[in-house]
Amino acid sequence: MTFIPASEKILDIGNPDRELSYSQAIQEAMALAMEADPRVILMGEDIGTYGGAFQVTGDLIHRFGEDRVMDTPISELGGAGVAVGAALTGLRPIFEFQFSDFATLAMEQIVNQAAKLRYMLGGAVSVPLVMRFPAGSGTGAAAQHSQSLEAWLAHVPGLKVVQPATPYDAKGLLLAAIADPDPVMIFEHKLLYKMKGAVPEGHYTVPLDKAEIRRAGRDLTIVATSIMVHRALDAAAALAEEGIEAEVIDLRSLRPIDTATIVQSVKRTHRLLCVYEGVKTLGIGAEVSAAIAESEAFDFLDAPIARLGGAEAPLPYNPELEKASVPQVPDIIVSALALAQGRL
Amino acid sequence: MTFIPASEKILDIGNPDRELSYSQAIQEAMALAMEADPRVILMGEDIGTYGGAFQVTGDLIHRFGEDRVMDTPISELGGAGVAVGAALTGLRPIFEFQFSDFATLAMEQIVNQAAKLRYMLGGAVSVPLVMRFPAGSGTGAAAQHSQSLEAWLAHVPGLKVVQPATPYDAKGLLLAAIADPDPVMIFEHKLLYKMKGAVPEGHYTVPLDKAEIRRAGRDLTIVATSIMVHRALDAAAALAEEGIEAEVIDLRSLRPIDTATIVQSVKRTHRLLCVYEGVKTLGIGAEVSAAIAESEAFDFLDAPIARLGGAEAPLPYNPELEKASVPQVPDIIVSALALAQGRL
Amino acid sequence: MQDMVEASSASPDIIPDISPGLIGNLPEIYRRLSRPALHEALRKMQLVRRFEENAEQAYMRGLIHGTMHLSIGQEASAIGVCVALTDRDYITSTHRGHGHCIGKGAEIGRMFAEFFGRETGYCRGRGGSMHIADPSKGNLGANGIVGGGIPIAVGAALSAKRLGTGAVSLSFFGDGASNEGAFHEALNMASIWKLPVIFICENNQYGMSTSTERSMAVKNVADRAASYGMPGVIVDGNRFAEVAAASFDAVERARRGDGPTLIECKTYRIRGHSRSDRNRYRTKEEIESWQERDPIKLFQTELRNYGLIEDSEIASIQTSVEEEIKAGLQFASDSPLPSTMDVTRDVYTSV
Amino acid sequence: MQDMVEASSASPDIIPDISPGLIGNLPEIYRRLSRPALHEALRKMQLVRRFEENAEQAYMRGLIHGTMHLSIGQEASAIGVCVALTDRDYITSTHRGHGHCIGKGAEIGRMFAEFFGRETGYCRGRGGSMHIADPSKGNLGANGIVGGGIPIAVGAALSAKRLGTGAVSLSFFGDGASNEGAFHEALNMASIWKLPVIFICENNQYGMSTSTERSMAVKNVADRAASYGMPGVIVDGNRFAEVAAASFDAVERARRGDGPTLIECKTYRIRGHSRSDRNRYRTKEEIESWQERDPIKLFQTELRNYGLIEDSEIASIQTSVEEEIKAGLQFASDSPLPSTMDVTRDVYTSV
Ligand SMILES: Cc1ncc(C[n+]2csc(CCOP(=O)(O)OP(=O)(O)O)c2C)c(N)n1
Ligand SMILES: Cc1ncc(C[n+]2csc(CCOP(=O)(O)OP(=O)(O)O)c2C)c(N)n1
Ligand SMILES: [Mg+2]
Ligand SMILES: [Mg+2]
Repeated sequence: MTFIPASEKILDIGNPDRELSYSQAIQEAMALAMEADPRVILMGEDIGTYGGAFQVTGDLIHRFGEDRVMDTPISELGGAGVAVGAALTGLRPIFEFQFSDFATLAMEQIVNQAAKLRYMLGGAVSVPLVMRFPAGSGTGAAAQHSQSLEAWLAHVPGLKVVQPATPYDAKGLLLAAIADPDPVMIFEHKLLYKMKGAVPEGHYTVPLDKAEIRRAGRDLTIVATSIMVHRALDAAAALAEEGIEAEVIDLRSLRPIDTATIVQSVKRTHRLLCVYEGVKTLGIGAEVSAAIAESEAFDFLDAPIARLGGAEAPLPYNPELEKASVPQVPDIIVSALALAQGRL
Repeated sequence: MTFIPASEKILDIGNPDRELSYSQAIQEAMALAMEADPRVILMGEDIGTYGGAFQVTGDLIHRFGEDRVMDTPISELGGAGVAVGAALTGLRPIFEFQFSDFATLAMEQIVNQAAKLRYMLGGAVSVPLVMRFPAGSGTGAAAQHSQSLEAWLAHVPGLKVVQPATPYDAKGLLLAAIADPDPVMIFEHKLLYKMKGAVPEGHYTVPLDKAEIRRAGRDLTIVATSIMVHRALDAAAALAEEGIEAEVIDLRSLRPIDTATIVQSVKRTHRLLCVYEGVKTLGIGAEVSAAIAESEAFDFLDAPIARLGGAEAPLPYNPELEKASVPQVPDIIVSALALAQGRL
Repeated sequence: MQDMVEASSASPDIIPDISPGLIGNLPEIYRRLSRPALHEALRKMQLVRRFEENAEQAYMRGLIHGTMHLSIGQEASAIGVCVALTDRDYITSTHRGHGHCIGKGAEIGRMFAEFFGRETGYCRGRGGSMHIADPSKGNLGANGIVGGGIPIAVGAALSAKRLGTGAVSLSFFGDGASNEGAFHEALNMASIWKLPVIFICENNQYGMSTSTERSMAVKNVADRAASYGMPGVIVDGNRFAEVAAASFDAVERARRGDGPTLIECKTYRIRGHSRSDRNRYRTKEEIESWQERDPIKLFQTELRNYGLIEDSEIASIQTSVEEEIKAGLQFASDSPLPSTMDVTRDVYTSV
Repeated sequence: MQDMVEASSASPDIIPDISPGLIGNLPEIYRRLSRPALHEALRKMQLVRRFEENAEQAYMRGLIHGTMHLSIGQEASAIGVCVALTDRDYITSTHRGHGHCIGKGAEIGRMFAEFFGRETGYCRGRGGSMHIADPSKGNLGANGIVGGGIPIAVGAALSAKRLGTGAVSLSFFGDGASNEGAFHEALNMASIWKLPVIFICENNQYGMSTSTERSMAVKNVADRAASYGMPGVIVDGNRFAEVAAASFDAVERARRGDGPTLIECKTYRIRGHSRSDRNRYRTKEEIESWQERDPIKLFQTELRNYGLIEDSEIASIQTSVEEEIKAGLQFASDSPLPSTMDVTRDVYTSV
């Protein structure tokens, strides 16, 4: 997979020549926050000496010590609960799930406690907690290590949910999340960890509630999330050669969804395709589609709203089956062509 | 809340005079299945002597003994896992969560194990497991006892998910679920437990994958789930007095969704309103809307697809706030009127 | 008085009359706590009892809705534990949390207001009984999820340790909760990290309808402390003095940096689990036998026997409790209801 | 041989040469198992070792993708446990489950085929190493979720008890898994219901990079059995005989209806946690010291010393293992790949 340069805005900020990988960008955000604020601590399984299953925390333990880079036992529910309690009482924990799939063990603390405590207590507390979820398929790790469950958390009021697609956003969203007083869930894509991109030095934030137009186009709007942003951009490049100009929007924020940006785009392009890796049914594209179908943009639609999501099946081990289970560039091209038909 | 008679089909079957409550209907289904098949067992917290938090299992322990009506310790994750293991090896467990909210503790076993085992093992096993989730608000039990999380499970391939709205369906869907070789998740609504309706004696099943038209109408289609079916029917009756004929579809099956029935309806009515209790964003109505917006019915739509879902907030304790958090009959009337405007 | 002495010879549970010459046998806890502090503890136990009895009545009269779990019979563990804490210490509580809340210093009026769903309630009417809290006094809240508060208390202890505040954190939970995975994971982490946290199991013999005999294969929840290399202490949960003594020890140990303690208070819930309980799983005799060991009466008698309270003082405590309850109820009913416009208020801190 | 005797006097871990006159000291397990059965056990241990070494090579050559967890060094616990089981008994296994799978009677060819993602694999190429299973032999599957298989095994034991099949169920898991809530909940239920289930903790000292010293406050996982009122047995997990003896005892106890047992096998994983492990959390010396206690060598020596195997028999076992591996690899590479048309096949039983 090649990195498709992001919007101008991104290249504008900071030292434009410096490139970091997505995982380095995340690590840098954590290091900056930890330097600036002693309340920031990291928790997770094997994030210390091991450096994290995906080497995201890397050597941070050597800089900040094991009091601030805490290896937890294999106890996702309890660990998440400890993070909630710590956030309630003055710390600013960043909790790493080793794989997002293991968050299934901790939904109680995330959904019943972290998301609701402020509301249940009438605003008397807040829970400044960040959770990081390495998600997605493509590593051959099969059904219990490859899920994309972000739609679950985007269904839960009280949480904020983001999905960075670039190293720039990975850093900026994480810094914004750490500064935020409420629980922010960050879904990272395992296949993106090694992707490089421009990342300014120093502190900057990316808003937690804004989509980003990654490529402008007039013929159809493709709303994509996470790794699908890159596949959509690749598809858009190919479509351009066919004379079809796709506008590619990186949804980026899943709760709240930046409906305004999509509405504006669809009003111009009249066609909408949603591309996401999670299971198609009730994946994030369902909400994007429904939000547009109920909006003022409805009257501008010239074609059904198309969706490309993950297969209605667990993720398989065999690499060819695995690839066939989630949208690939050719799938996006085919769908976009079908959708833009009237435009040719 | 009064029971609105369901479709003709329902009143046709069995002794039409016999009425049971929704909870009695569920209990009867369990008793029938247990009599017919010694492999059927019940598991859950306080389902024995106590009869279940909502008295759904009632006195079954006296008929079937504590070997078949098993009180578990307060161990939702482990309990669900035991049920999965039992289902894998010859039993047919029916597992009751005391409140659907506590399923947040058991998502690992439900989603990573029950839903995926057959697939992960290449079809070598199946998991004939039924889980029952008392869900929904309206009891003043606040944020951690009032959620409607059915959309989460409807997002998960490998599960089947249903939501009975009537005593008839509560029994028939449960009997179908018990007979099914795969894991079936049944979301029951706490406020419906006492609702009475016609329930045939003896064994019958309701298909796990079909929606049901509860009222025919030409002006708009209302797709509703669970208790919202009744509110939609009440609203439809009021709308009829205004000269608007709403078709009310009880979605009933959330995974898979019976898109065909909705498509047919929308092709006739040209307008769609989805009403559900779960949080609006990424609730079941998002999928219904998206499924229609991508279908052939799109071209028949004369208005945006409207959705009425739960508030973007945890459920509050105060009864007035609680009511204001989920769609009520007047809300449905207002939305339907707005949608049908062009028809008046 | 004479009655008491007679009863005591029949049952070892009743403290014998203490003559002044025996004052040297005064349990250490009665020396550690001042006379006014002991009177305040007794007053708090009364307050919990009367608060719940009044809440129960209001519930039956339809003034309170939803669900409610009463701790009548368990007042000694709530108050006996909380006397060992200061305002900067944290607690996490349970669905049966009224006593903990009062023990941690909450105002009766704001508690009633919460039950009545008012804006002046501790949760602005959003939480109700099951989420009653007072973060200003370190009470991080009751919890609707059995076991849900245990890891949260460990997290508060982590904060205290990292931020060096000197605070300790304490988690109340029931016997039933000790069968949750959260209990296991939380106690393990507390122990390996030597956190200043105390685990208080209020073993009232049942998790809803399920007795400990049917839900665990060991006799005591405290036996489970051994799995985490922490002390497991068993106390008579109906005796204020025993509970308080063990709590002070555990709090000191935690503040010293020696790590967590699990204390099991053996007690009994006199009322049903919640209002819908038909008490089918236990006998009237069992309930009555525990009623004879009423923790308030036991404490009162003990204080009296040790010469630490006068009958007139007991009477004036009762009066002050009734006044506080009355004023609290009044405050609650006078308080404004939330507006339905505010349904999505306080979901997020900003916006 | 002389070397061995000398070594044994230096280290108590090496069995001394046994002269025929000492045969009365033969451990009971060597009488319970026939000579062919012991040879078969040794063969299985070799097979596990060589299977994994070959899988490792294939992985490095890019023939296998994804992730893989090798159990090299832990063969005695896998095979020592499984000799106590019959085909109708159940096991649930872990991410490190190749040994359990072979112990429970799986075919090498279908295992390799699974790793190669083929239709003939045990999971038709859908599961890979982390989900390797053979339900036809009672192996309900490896599991990608640490601790995920423990309650499932309890469920299988519940089936066995209710259906009266006489089967027992057995769950393998690691030291790290014993910190999961699922462990706690499952052991508790197994015990209160007296189910025929055996919990095998393969304590290889680390959960990924986290040593047991850092993840638990007790020395032994077996110490936790006390929380559930069940026996906790500790064995040298690198000694086949010790593992097998404890397993037979636990299986008998379970079949008798006396309930569950927790057996902790102290062992060591020689390879990294998975292919990405840089072994930063442990020393070379530690690894080497355990390599000296290679369970296959220990077992071989012990059998030889007790006169239960000839060198020629050892050689022929080695030959048969190599042939089986070779044939298995061949079968796997010759097998067809799944069709991408079948992505949603086997999600549901019907349809
Ligand atoms: C996770 C979870 N499971 C089940 C329940 C329902 N429930 C509420 S209280 C209770 C009993 C709790 O028993 P115990 O911990 O002993 O506390 P007690 O009620 O006896 O004070 C149950 C089962 C719940 N609220 N949360
Ligand atoms: C619930 C869960 N948490 C974390 C992981 C990641 N993980 C896989 S294996 C492992 C270590 C397990 O340790 P242990 O139980 O001792 O087994 P071992 O690997 O040593 O055989 C971890 C943390 C996982 N697969 N599942
Ligand atoms: Mg209890
Ligand atoms: Mg280990």
